[in-house]
Amino acid sequence: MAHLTVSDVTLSFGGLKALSNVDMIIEPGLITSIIGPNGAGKTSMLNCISGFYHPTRGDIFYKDKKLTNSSPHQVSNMGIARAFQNLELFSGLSVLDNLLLARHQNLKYSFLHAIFFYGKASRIEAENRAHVETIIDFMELEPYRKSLVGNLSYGVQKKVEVARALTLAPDILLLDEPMAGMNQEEKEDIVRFVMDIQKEKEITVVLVEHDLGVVMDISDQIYVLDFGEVIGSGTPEEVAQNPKVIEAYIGED
Amino acid sequence: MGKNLLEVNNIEVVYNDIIQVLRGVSLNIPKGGIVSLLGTNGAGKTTTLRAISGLLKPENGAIKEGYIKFNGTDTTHLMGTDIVKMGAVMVPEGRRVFKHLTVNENIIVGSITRKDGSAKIREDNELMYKHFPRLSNVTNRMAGYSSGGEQQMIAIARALMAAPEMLMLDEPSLGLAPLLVKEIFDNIQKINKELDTTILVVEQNAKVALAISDYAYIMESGKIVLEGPSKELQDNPDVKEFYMGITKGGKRKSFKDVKSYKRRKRWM
Amino acid sequence: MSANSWLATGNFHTTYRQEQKTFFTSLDRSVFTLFLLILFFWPLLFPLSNKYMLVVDNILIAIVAVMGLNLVTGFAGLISIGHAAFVGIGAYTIASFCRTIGDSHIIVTHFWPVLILISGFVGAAFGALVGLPALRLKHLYLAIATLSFQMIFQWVINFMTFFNQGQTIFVGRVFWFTGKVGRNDHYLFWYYIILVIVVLLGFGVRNLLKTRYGRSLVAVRDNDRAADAMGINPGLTKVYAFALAGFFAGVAGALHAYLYRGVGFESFTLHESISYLAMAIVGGLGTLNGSFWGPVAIKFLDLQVEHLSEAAGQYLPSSMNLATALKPFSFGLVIVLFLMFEPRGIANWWRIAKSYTKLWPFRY
Amino acid sequence: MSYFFQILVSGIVVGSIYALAALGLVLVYKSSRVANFAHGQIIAAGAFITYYLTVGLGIPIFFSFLVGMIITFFLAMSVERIFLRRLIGEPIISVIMVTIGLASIIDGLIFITPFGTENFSFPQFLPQTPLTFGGVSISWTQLVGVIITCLLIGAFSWFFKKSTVGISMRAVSDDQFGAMSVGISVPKVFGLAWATAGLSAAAAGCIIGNITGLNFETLQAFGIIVFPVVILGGLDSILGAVVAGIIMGLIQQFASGYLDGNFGLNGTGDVMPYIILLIILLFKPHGLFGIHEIERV
Amino acid sequence: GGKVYKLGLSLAITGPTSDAGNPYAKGVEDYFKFVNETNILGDDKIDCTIRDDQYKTDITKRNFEEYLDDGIVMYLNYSTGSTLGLKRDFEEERIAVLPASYHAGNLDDSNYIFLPVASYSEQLVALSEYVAQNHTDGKAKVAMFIHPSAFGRGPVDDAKKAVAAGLNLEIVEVVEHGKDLDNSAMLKRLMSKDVQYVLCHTVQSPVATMLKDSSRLGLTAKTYGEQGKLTFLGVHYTGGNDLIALAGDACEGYFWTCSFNLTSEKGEGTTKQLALAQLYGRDDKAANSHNYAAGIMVAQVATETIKRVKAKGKKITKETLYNELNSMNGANAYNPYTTMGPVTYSKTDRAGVDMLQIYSVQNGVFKKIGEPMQSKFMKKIK
Ligand SMILES: Nc1ncnc2c1ncn2[C@@H]1O[C@H](COP(=O)(O)OP(=O)(O)OP(=O)(O)O)[C@@H](O)[C@H]1O
Ligand SMILES: Nc1ncnc2c1ncn2[C@@H]1O[C@H](COP(=O)(O)OP(=O)(O)OP(=O)(O)O)[C@@H](O)[C@H]1O
Ligand SMILES: [Mg+2]
Ligand SMILES: [Mg+2]
Repeated sequence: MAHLTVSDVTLSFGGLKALSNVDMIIEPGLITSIIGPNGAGKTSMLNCISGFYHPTRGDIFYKDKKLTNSSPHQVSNMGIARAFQNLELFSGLSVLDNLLLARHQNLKYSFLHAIFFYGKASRIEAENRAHVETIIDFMELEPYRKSLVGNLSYGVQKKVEVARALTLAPDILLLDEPMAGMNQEEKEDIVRFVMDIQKEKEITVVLVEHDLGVVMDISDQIYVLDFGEVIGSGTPEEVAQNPKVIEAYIGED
Repeated sequence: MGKNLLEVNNIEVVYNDIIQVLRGVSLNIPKGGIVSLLGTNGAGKTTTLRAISGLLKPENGAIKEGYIKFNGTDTTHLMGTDIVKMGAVMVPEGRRVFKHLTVNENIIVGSITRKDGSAKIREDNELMYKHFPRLSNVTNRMAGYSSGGEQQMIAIARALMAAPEMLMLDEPSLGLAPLLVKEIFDNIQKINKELDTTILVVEQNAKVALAISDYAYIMESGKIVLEGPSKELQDNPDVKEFYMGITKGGKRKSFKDVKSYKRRKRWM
Repeated sequence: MSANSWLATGNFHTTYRQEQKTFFTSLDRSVFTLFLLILFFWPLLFPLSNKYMLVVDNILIAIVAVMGLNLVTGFAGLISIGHAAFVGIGAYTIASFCRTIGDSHIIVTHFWPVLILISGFVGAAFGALVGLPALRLKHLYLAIATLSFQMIFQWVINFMTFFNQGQTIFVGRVFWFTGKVGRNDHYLFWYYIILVIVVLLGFGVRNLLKTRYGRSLVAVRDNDRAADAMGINPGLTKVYAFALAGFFAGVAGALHAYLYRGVGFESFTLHESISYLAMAIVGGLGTLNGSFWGPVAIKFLDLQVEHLSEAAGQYLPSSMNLATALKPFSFGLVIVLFLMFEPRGIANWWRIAKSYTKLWPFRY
Repeated sequence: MSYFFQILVSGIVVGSIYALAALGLVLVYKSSRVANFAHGQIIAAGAFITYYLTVGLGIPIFFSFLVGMIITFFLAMSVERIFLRRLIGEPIISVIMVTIGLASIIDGLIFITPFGTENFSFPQFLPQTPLTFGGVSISWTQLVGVIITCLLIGAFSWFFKKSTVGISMRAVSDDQFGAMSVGISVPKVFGLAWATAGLSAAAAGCIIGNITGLNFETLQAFGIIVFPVVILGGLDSILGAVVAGIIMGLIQQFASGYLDGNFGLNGTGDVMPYIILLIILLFKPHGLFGIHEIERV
Repeated sequence: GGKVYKLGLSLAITGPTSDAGNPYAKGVEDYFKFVNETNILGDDKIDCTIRDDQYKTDITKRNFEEYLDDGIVMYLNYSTGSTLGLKRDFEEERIAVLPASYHAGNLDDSNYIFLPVASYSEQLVALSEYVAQNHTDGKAKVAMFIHPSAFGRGPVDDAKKAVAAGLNLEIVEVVEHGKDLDNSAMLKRLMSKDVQYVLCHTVQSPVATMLKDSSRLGLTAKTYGEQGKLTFLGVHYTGGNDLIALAGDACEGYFWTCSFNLTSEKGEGTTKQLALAQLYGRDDKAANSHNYAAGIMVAQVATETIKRVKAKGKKITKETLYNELNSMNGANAYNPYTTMGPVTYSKTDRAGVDMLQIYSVQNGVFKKIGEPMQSKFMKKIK
C-alpha cells in the first residue's frame, strides 16, 4: 500500500494556481523525486504535505490518515519530517541545540518532571542527547557542534537543515533542494547521506532537486511539475524520454 | 584585455575578532573580463566578495591584512556605499530582493547612487526589461512572490541599475532550474559584451562558470589553491572530478556509485 | 570524572547526564551554597533600616516578576508591554479576597501562602487569555496588543467600584508561627519569604530551560515556522509562555500586596511595565541570571539617582528644576548607554567574567 | 441631528490630528522597523521649541512654525545619530528599549526648563470666531490643523511611493544587507527617517498645543495614544495612519458622546480605542492597511 | 546650638499633577528656609526633607519609611491616593500628617490626617449651594466634570447627599473625563440634556480644553447663569493662573473656589507671599501660584505648631505636636497670611481653614466674588 497519497490536489493563491489537479503516490522505502522549472509548484507541493499550505481542493493521505487540513506540527508528529529550501534554522542557537529541539515530540515527560528535573525528565533528556550525537556523527557535523548556526556558511547550514529533519526520526523525509549551493563533491556527500538514510534507516525520501544528474541517478520514481500540473512521471528513464519534460525543463543539450 | 580593474592582494579576514576565514587571498580581475571563483562550502568565497564590496562590517567582520585596489584606488577600508559609487556592485548570495517592493521598485532602487540625471536612469530602467524580458510581465508584482529565477534576474537588474564597471555575482545559479541557469549565464555574457561590464562570478556550478569565464580561481579553506585560464582548468583532472563530476574516462560518473571513501585532491 | 572533584578543571563528562547537572563541580555547588547562606544571614548580622529593607524586598519582588517577563520576552521572544498589569492581577486577586471576606479574615492573614499560589494561577489564567492573540499576531502587533491589555486593565480597575476605583484596598497583617508579624519585623519577615520563593522559582526556571518545555520557548522565538515543522505547536507554546509569565507576575503581585499591605492601581501602570522591560533588558534578555541583575541594577540606580538629585538640589539654585530633572534623565541615560554599549545586558559581563576565570591563568 | 454631525466633525478633526501625530511613528517604522516610544517627547519638544521661538524670541508665528519644524528635523536626526546608529542590526527589542530610555532622557531635559511642569499657551493668531455650518462648528485652529495634516500626509505618501529615496527607505526595512549591496547608506536612511518623523512631530505638537494649550504631560501622552492608531492602520502604512486616526477620533468622540454618562459608563473614550483595536486585530492581524509579511517557506 | 526638628514632605515634583506639586514644593522649601534664616524658632532649626514620589503610592511609602527612620516629628504628604493608602501607617505611627489632598475621605477612620483647608467635598457642595442660590427660575440643572481617580470622585457622593438633603438642584450627569482633544461631543450632550452649570473637580488642563471648546461652540454663558448656555465652576485644583494661561479668553467668567489669598487681589498676605518668593529668587509664575501659597501654608502650620509646643516648654515629639494641633481652635486658632480665614483643628474637626472664597475670571485675572463663605449643607450631611 502506498505510504502517501496525493489525490487531485489544487492550490490557488488568488488567481494564481500553484498546483492544479495533482495526483501523486509515494511508495514506502523508495526515493521519489519531484522536479520542474522554478515556480512550478514543487515547494508548494511539499508545503501541502507538511501542513504549511492547505490545498484549495483535493486530499492528502498518509497511510489511512487524512492530513489535508493538519497543521505542520501535527504532520510532523505523524512521522513526516521536512527540510526547507530557504534555510529555516534556529539561527540564534548552536547546531546541537537545533537538533535537540527537533526531538520535541519524542520526549514524553510532564511539566512537573521538567520543573524539578528528576527521574524521567533527566533520563529522557540524556537519551535525547545521545540520539542527537549519532545524527551529528552521521552527518559529519562534529566540528560545528557548538557553533552558532547563523554564522555557518550556506552549504553547511543546508546540511544542518537535513540533519535536523533526520533527528525527528521520521518515516518520510521531505527534502527541498538539499544540494543547492553545493559543489560536486559536496553533492556526492549529501547523496550518500540520502541513500544511507533510505537504506539503513528505511526512511522514505521525497526529494525536490534541480540537479538532474543527481535526480536521474538516485530516484526510483520521478514526478515532473510545470505550472502546477504533473506533466510526466515514472522511472528516470521514462521521464528522460518524455518530450514534454524535455521541452519544459531539461532543454536540448 | 586591458589592465587590472580589481586587485586583491593577500587579504586576511576575521569575523567577530576571532574567526579567521580568509588567509591571504589574492585575485586580479582584468578590465572587461569575466572571472570565476569556485570553491567548497565555507571556503570563503562569499567572504571575499563581502570584503571587496565593503560589506563585512554588518557581519562583524574586518580585513586585517592586505589591501584591495579598485581602479587604482585603495578601497580596503571603504564602506559599501562608496564602493558602489566607485562602480563595483555585488549581487548577494540568496538574491535578497526587497520582498515587499514591486519588481519595478526593486530595479529603480538600484539607481540610488547615481547622479547622472533621471532621464538616463529611466533609459536604463527600460534597458533592463530588454535584458530580462521575463520581468516586463510582472513589473508591478511584489518581488517576494516571484519565482527563484525571476528573483535572480531582479537582483542582477537592480545591481546593473547602478551602472557598475564591475558586477560581482554570488552563486547566481543557486536553486535555479537548468534552463534558467542557461538563460542567466547567457545574460551575464551578454551584459559583459554589450555593457562592457567586468564580471566576477562565484559559482558552485563549475561547468557553466568555466564555460563563460576567461579566468578562474579555486578556493579552499580561505586560500586560493588553484588558478588559471578557464580553458586550462576545464581540463584539470581534479577540477573535472571534484567540481564537474566527470570520471577519468571522461564519462559523467553516476551518483549511485559514490563511494564512502574520498580520494585526496592533489592540491591539498 | 577525576577522582578528586575539587581539582577538576575542565569538563570531563563521560555521560550526557553529567552535562545536565546544575553544578558541574563541587566547587560550583559550594560557592553557591555559601552565597545562599550569606543571603539568609546578612540581615541578621547587618540589620537595615525599614526603608532599605523595603527597597531590598522590592528588588526581590521585581526579580520574581522579571523572571516571568524574561521567559515570555527573552526566551520566547514575545514582547510584553503589559507585564505590570499581570502583576496587578496577582495583587488584585489578594485585594479581591480582602474586599469580599475582609482584610483581616483568617484566610487572608493565616493562609497567605495559599493565596499567593492562587494569585499565581489567576495570573497564569489571565496570561493565557491575553496570550491568545499571539495565535495570530506577531512582533509589534502583539506587543501593542499587550499594551492594550495594560490599558484595559487600568481602566477596569480605575472604574470598577469592586476594586475601590483604584484607591488603596487594605490588606491585613499576616501571621507566622510566632504570631502576628508586627510593624518592626514586617520587612524582614517578607524578605525571607520572598527570598525562598525566588530561590525556588529560580531553580524551577533553570530546570525548565534544560527540558523540552524550555527549548520550545526558544524555538518559537527563533523561528516559529521551523518550530512548527519540528512538531512544536507554536500557538500553544506562545500561549503557554504568556501563562508562565502570568504565573510569575501573579506571585509577584501577591507579594507586593502583602508587602505594602495594600493594593492601589498606581503600582501597576504602563510606567511599571516599562521598567520591568528595562530591568529584563539591562539584566540580559534570554538569560536566567539576567533576571537577577536587572532589578538589582535598576533599583539600585534609582536609589543612587535619588540621592544624587537630592544632593544636587542643595547646591543648585532651587529655582531650577535640575534636581527633579536628574532622575528621569539619568535613568534614561543609563538604559540607553547600556544598550548602546552592552546590548546583551549585564548577564554578558557575567559570562565574560566566568569564561575568564575558567581560563585563568591561561587566556586563549 | 446637529448633535450627530458635530460629533462626526469633531471626530474627524481629532482623528486627523491623531493621524499627524502617528505619522512620525510610521515614518520611523517604515524604514527601520523600530517603534519609537519617544515620539511623544519629540512632539512635546517640537511644540515647546516653536513656543519659545514665538514668545521668547518674538518671531512671527507662522515663521516660527516653520523654523520649529526645521529645528526638530535636525534634532531628531541627531538623536538618531547619537543614540540609535550604534544599534543598527541589534535585536528590535533593544532598539525599542533605547527609545524608551530616550523618552526618559528627553523628559529629564525638558524638566530642566519651565516647560516640564508649567502650562503655556500659544498666542492667538487665528480668528477666534468659529466657522459654523448648519449648527456644526469648527474652530480655525482645528481647520488649519486639518489642512496642515492633509498637506504633510499627502507629501509623505508621494515621497514614499514615487521618489527613489522614498523607495530606498522602504527597501532598507525589507532587507538591510540587500540595501547595502546596492549602495544605499543605511545610516543615512535611518537619519532621514528620524528627521522627517521629527518634522511631522513638530507639526503635530504645534497643532495639539494650539488646541489644548502646552502641557508637557498632555503632549507627551500622545506618544502612547498613537500606538493603537498606527497598529490599527498597519504599522507601515501612511494611508493606514490617516484612516485609523480618523476611526479612532470618531470612536473616541462617539464613545464620549453616546456611551459616557449613559450606562453608568465613563471615560470610555480612553479605553475604547484599545478594545476596538483588539477586536480588529483578531480579523486583520496586520491592521487595516499593513502589508502582510511575505513568508514563504 | 539649637535643636533640629525633622520633617518630611513627599510629593509629585515630576509626573502627573507636577504642575501643582512643583510650586507647592517651592512654597514649603522657601518658608522653612525663611524660618531658619530669621530664627522664628530661636536657635532651633527645621530640617524638612523634600522628595519626589512621582504621584506614586509605592514611592511615597518608601519615602515615608525613610522619614520615619530619620525620626521625623510631623509628615507632609501630597497626593490623594497615597494619603488614603498610608492612612493605616499614620495611625500605627501616631504621626500628624498634613496632606495637599483635601479629600474628605482622608478623615474617615483616621485621627492623624489634618486637612489644611476645607475638603473638596465642602468646596464642591459650597459651589452647588452658590449655584442653587443664584439660580433664578426653577431647579438648576448641573453636570459634574470629574477627574477619573479617587481624587476626582470623592466629593461627588457628598454633593449627591447634599441634594438629597434638600439642596435645590438636579445633578443631571457626572462625567469622568479622559484625555480628550475635543470635548464637543460631551458639551453637546450636556446641552441636549438642558444642563446649565458645569461643576468641575479635576485639574486645569482638561478644564481649559473644555472651556475652549465651549467658547468655540458658542456655549459659554456671557453672564452668570445665562439661559441656554453653560456656566462653568470649579474646585481648588481646577483654577489658578495656569488655567488662564492655558485657556486664554475662553475662561472669562469661570467661577472657582479657593481657600487661599490670590496675588491678583492685593492684600497683606499676598504682599508677604511675593516678598518671600522674591527673597528666594522664584519666578513670577511660581510666586503668583496659589499652590505656592498652599505650600507655604502647610509649612506655616507646622512651624506654628512646633513654636507653640516649644513655648509650652514641652519636648517636640510626634505626640506633642499631634496634641498641639488638636488644640488649635477657639482662641488658639492660627491665622496664617496665606489663607482666607483662620486654621482651626480639634478632635472632631480636622479640616483647617473652613472659609472659602469664590473667585471669577474677569479680564484675565481671578477676582473675588462676594465675601468668604462656608458651606451650610456640609454640616447637615455629616
Ligand atoms: N504564499 C504564497 N503566496 C502567493 N503565491 C505563492 C505563495 N507561495 C508560492 N506562491 C506561488 O506559487 C508558485 C509555485 O511556487 P513554488 O515555491 O512552489 O515553486 P517551486 O517549484 O518550488 O520553485 P523553485 O524551484 O524556484 O523553488 C509560484 O508562482 C509562487 O509565486
Ligand atoms: N558572520 C559570520 N560570523 C562568523 N563566521 C562567519 C560569518 N560568515 C561566515 N563565517 C564563516 O566563514 C567561513 C566562510 O564562509 P563563506 O560564507 O565566505 O563561505 P562560502 O565559500 O561562501 O561558502 P558557501 O559556498 O557555502 O556559500 C565559514 O566557515 C563560515 O562559518
Ligand atoms: Mg521551491
Ligand atoms: Mg557563500
